Amino acid sequence: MFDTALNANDLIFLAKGAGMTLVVTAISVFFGTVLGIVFGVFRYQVGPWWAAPLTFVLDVFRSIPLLIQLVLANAFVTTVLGIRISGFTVACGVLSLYTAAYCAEIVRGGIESVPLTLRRAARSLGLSWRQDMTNIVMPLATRVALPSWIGLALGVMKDSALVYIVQVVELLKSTQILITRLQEPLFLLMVCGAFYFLISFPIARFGGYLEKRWSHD
Amino acid sequence: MIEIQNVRKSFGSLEVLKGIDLTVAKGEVLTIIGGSGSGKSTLLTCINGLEPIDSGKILVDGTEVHAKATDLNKLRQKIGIVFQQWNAFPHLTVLENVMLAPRKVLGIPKARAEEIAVKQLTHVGLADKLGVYPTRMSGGQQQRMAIARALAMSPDYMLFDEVTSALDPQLVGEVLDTLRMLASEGMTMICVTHEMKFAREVSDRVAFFHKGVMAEIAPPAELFGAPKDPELQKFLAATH
Amino acid sequence: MIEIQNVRKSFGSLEVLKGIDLTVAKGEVLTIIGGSGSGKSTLLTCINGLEPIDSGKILVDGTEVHAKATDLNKLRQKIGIVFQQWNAFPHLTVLENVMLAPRKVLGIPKARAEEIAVKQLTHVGLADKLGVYPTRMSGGQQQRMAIARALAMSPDYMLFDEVTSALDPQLVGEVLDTLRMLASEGMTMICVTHEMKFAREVSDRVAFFHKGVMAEIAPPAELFGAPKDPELQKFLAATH
Amino acid sequence: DKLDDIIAAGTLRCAVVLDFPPMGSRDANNNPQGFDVDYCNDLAKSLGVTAEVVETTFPERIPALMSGSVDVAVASTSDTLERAKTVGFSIPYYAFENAVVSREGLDMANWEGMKGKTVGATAGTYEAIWLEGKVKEWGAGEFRPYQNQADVFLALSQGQLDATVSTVEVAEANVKSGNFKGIKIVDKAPMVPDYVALITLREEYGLINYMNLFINQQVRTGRYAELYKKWVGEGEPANLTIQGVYR
Amino acid sequence: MFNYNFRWNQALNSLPQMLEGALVTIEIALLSMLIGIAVAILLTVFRLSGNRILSAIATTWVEIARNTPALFQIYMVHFGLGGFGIHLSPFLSLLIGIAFNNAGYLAENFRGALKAIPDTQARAARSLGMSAGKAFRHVVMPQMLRISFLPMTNQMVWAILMTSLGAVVAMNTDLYGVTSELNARTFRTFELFAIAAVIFYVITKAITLSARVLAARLFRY
Ligand SMILES: Nc1ncnc2c1ncn2[C@@H]1O[C@H](COP(=O)(O)OP(=O)(O)OP(=O)(O)O)[C@@H](O)[C@H]1O
Ligand SMILES: Nc1ncnc2c1ncn2[C@@H]1O[C@H](COP(=O)(O)OP(=O)(O)OP(=O)(O)O)[C@@H](O)[C@H]1O
Ligand SMILES: [Mg+2]
Ligand SMILES: [Mg+2]
Repeated sequence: MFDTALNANDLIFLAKGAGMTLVVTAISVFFGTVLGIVFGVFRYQVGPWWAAPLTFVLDVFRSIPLLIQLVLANAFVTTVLGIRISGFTVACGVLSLYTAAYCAEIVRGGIESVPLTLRRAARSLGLSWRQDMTNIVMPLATRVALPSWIGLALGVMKDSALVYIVQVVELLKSTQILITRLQEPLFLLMVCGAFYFLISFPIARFGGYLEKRWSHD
Repeated sequence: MIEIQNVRKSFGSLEVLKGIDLTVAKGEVLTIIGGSGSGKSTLLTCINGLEPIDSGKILVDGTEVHAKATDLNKLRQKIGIVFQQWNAFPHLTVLENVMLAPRKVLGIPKARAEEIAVKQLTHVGLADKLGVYPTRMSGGQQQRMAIARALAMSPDYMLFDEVTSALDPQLVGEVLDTLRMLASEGMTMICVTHEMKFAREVSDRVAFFHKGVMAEIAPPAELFGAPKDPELQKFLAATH
Repeated sequence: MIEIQNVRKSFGSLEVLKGIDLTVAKGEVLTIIGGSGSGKSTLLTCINGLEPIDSGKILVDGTEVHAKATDLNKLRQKIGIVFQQWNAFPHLTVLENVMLAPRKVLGIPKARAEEIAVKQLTHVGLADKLGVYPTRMSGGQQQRMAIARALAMSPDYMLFDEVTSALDPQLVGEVLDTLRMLASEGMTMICVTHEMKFAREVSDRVAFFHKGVMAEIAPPAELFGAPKDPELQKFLAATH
Repeated sequence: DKLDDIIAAGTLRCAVVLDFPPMGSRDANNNPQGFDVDYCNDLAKSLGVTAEVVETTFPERIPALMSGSVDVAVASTSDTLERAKTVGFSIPYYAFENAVVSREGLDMANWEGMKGKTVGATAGTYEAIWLEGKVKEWGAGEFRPYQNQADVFLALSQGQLDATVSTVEVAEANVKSGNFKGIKIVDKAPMVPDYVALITLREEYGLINYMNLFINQQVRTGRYAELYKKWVGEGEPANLTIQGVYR
Repeated sequence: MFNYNFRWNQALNSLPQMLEGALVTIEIALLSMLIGIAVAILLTVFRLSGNRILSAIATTWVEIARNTPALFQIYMVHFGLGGFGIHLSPFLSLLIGIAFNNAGYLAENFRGALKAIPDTQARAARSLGMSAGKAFRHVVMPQMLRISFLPMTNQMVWAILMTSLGAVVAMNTDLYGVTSELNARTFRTFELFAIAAVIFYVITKAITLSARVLAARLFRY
C-alpha cells in the first residue's frame, strides 16, 4: 500500500496545498477574531435590543452551510455586483465573517464571565472603560474564552476544505488533483487526513489542557 | 466634604433612595446601618458615580458628581471604595493589584508605583505577600489588599461596603482592625456595616437606613443608647 | 444479622479500616460516631458491597457480601442505604423516584409499585408531594424521600450515613423524627451521625470510631456517661 | 468590450478542466497540459497576450465565467441550446464520440445493458444529462453524478458503479493508463456527437466573432490535426462541419 | 444599481423540487442524529468500561471525528470503504459520514456531562439493587441527556449543514444536491443558492425553536 508513485514534486504540490489551507485559515481566523471581538463587545455593550440586527446577521452565518455561503458570496460579488476579485479573496472574506459570527458569541460569553463587582472595583479606582477592558476584562475573559476559541480556529481550518468551490486549491483539492493523476485515492487521502489530524489533534489537546488548568483557579 | 442633597434613585419601578440628605465632613467617620435592601450599597455607588441618580445632587469637595462636565475617572481617584467581595483582580499578584491604578490612571513610573504599593501593603500588614496571587490568600487578606489598593491612590475619602460580611468569623477581626487604624489616622470614611460593636466604637455618627430613607442619624452613644425611630428600635432588638 | 469480622480496607497506601469486628442483631439500632475521616462512611459502603474489602468478612444474614458467588444486586435489596446528600434522582418526580427500583429491580407492575410508593411516602409524611420534582423540595424533604425510596424495597436493614449533616439546622428535626419512627417500628438500623442527642435517645448501642479502629462500643448511657477511651473523651468534650 | 479589455490587460484567463485527459490534465510537475491548454495558449498567442489557465471543475466552469473570474472557457463545453440562453458559444472546436465503459466480469454486451444498472457520470456534463435522461426513460436503475471524472472512474473500478458514459478519448486514455483496474470499453453510446465550443459571456459579440475565426484558422493551418495527433494519437480528428446545414 | 438581471421566476419555479430536497436533508440529519446519539452512548460506555481495547476504539473514533474535516470523513466512507468492496449508496454514505461525525462530537459532550453528575447518583442507584447497566440507563443517562441537550441541538444544526457536503459522494436528492443540479442546468447560481440559503435558515431556526419548546416540556425539573 505504501509503494507509491508519489514523487518529490508531488509532495511539494501537496505542501503548497497545505500551505494554502494554513494561509486561508490564518487570515480568516485573524480577521474573524478581530471582527468577532468588535461584534462581541458591541453586543455586550449595547444590550440585546440594539444589537438585534447584528445578532440576526451573525446568526445567519451560523445557520447556512458554508458551501452555500461561498457560492452565494462569489456569485453576488462577481456576477451581481460585477466586481472582479479572486476566489482567494472571496474565500477569506466569507470565512472571516463565518469565524466572526462564532467568535462574537465566545467573546460575549467571556466578557459576561467577568464578575461585575470586579469591573466596578476597577472603575472606582479611576480606570477608564478602555483601561478596564484592557487590564481587567481582557485577561480574565481570555481564560474563559481561549479554549473555545482554539476549538473555533481548528474548526475553521477543517471547514477551509470547502473553499475549493471558489477555485482555491487547498490541501483537500490538491489531494484530489493528485488522485486524478496518480490514481491512488486511499493512500493520498490517508496522507491528507493525517495532515489535518496532526495539526488539529495536539492543538485540541492543548486547549483541553488549558481549560482544565484554568478552571482550577 | 461630601454633600448629598435630596438624592432619589430608582431601579425600574423600585424606588431605592427616596430623597437622602447627608453631609460628611473632612475627617469624619460615618457608619451606615440598616436592613437588607434599604439602599445602603446603592448610595455608596452613587457617591463615586458608578450609578446615575434620578434627582438631587451629590457634591464631593464642591464638584457635582453627576454633572455632565465632571471627569468621573479623575473624581474617583479621590474616593476609594471597597466592596463586599470579588475585590481582588485574580490575574494579578498582590503587588500588581495595588500598582495597577497608580500606573495606569496616574501614569506614575513603575519603580515609584511599586514603592507606593509596598508602603500601603505594609500598612495593612501584607508586606510578606507581595508576589502572591490573591486566590491563594484568605478572604480577610484579600479585603486588606483591596483597602491597600484603594489607599495607593491617596484618596481623600474611603467608602466601605460591608467589607467583612462575606468573611469567616475568625477573619473579620483583622479587617476591622485595619479600618480602625485608618479611622485613627484621620481618614474620612463612610462604612456600611452590620458590626454594631465596631460602629459604636469607631464612628463619629451613625446613620440608620430603612427602605430608602435615612430614618435616623446621630452619634453612636445616642443612636444605640436611645433610638427614637421605631424601625431602628426593632432593628437593634433583632441584632443584639 | 450483620456480622463484621476483622475487616481491613485501604485506599492506596491509606488504611481506612484497621480490623473492625462488629455484630448488629436483628431489630437493633446501632449508632456510629467519630471524627471526620475515621472510616465510618467507608464501613457502610463496604456492608452493602459498594466498596470491596482487603481482608476479613462481612456476613449479612449469613451471606458473605464480598464472596464471588454473591449476587450483590439481590443482596442490596435487603439493605437500604441513605447518604449525606445528592440522593434524589433529579430527573424523576418524587413518586417516580420511589417507584423506580421496585419496578426495574423487582419487576413489580406499575400500579402495584405506585401503591407501595404512595404508602412509603405517606409514611415519611410526603403524601402531598407525589408529582413534585425533588429540586423543588427542601433538603429535609429530599432526605425523607430517599428514606421512603429505600423502604419501598422492603429492606431488612437500613444504613444511614450522616443524613442530616448537609441540612440547614431547622430541617434536621424532621429527618431525625423519621429515623426515630423507624427505630420505634423495630427496623434494624446503623446510623452514622453527629447528632449526639439523637444517638443517646434512639440507639441500643453506640460505637466510636477513631482512625479506622472501633475504639469503644457500649449502650449510650455508658458510652456517653462514662467514656473509657481517651480519644472518645476528647471527642465528646469537643462536641458538647 | 471584452476583446479590447483582454488585449489591454495583457492576459487571457481561460477556464480549463484538468481532470479530463487528454483535453486537460497535469504533468509530472503538476503543471496543466492537454489539448485545451494548448488551445488556450494558441488563442492567447494570436491575441498577443499571455495565457493564464484557471482550473475549474465541470460544474464550476460556467459560474466561473459568469462571475468574471475567467475571460473564456476552453473546457470542452457542449453547445446545448439551454446553455446558449446564458452564455455565448463559438463554433465547435472539437467533437466527441461517447463510449460506454463498464467493469470486467459484468455481463454487458452493448449500451442497452446499462438499463437497470447503477450508472454515473461527471455532474453537469453533456453525457451526464443524456445518461440521467436515459435512466429516467428506462424507469429502472440509478444515476449518480460525481463531482469529477476521476471519482467516476474510481467508483467504477471499486464496483460502486456498473457503467459510465464518457468521451471515447477520455475512456481510452483511462483504460490504457492501467490506473483503474478492471474497466473496459463496451460500446459506443448512441448519442449525437458531442460538439464542444469555446464560451464567453453572451453579449461579447466581438470576442465570439474572434473565437470563430480563430477556430477556423486552427483547422486551416493544420494546427487542429497536429494537436489531435499530439494528444489523442492515431486516427482522424472529427469533422467539424455538418452535412446539409446552410451556413 | 446592478447590471445583473435577477430572474427569480425561473428559480422559484424550481421551489417544489427544492422543498423535496429539503425533506431529504431533514431526513438525513434526523437519522444521523438518532444513529449518532446511540453510537455516542455506546462510545461513552466503552470509554467508561475500563477495557483498554474498547476505550482505545472509542477514543480513536472520537479524535478522528473531531480532528479531520467532515468532507474528508464523508468522502472516506464512500471511497474508503469502497476500496474494501463495501459499496454504499450516496444516501447511505452521506448518512453514515454525518453519523460518524455526530457520534464523535456527542461522545465528547456526553463525557463532559457525565463529569457534572455526582457519582453519588450511581451509588444511590446501585445500593437500591440496580445493576450497573440499569443504574446507567435509568439514573445516569437521563441526566446526561439533559445536560447535553443544548449541545445536541447544536449538533443537529451541524448535521443539517453537513448534508451540503453530499455532492462529493454523488448525492443529488438532498437540498444542496438538487440546487446544484438545477444550477448546472440553468446557471441561475445566485437566485438558486439564495433560495436554498433561505430554506436552510428556516430549517435550522425551526430546529432551535422546537428544541427550546421540547426542552421546556421534557425537562420540568
Ligand atoms: N442594578 C440593580 N438593578 C435593579 N435593582 C437593584 C440593582 N441594585 C440594587 N437593586 C435593588 O435595590 C434595592 C436596594 O439595594 P442595595 O444593594 O442598595 O441594598 P443594601 O441596603 O445594600 O442591602 P444589603 O444589606 O443586602 O447589601 C434592593 O431591593 C435591590 O434588589
Ligand atoms: N474513594 C476513595 N478514594 C480514596 N480515599 C478515600 C475514598 N473514600 C474515602 N477515602 C478516604 O478514606 C478516609 C475515611 O473516609 P470516610 O469517608 O470513611 O470517613 P468518615 O468517617 O465517613 O468521615 P466524615 O465524617 O468526614 O464523613 C478519609 O481519609 C478519606 O479521605
Ligand atoms: Mg449592600
Ligand atoms: Mg462520611
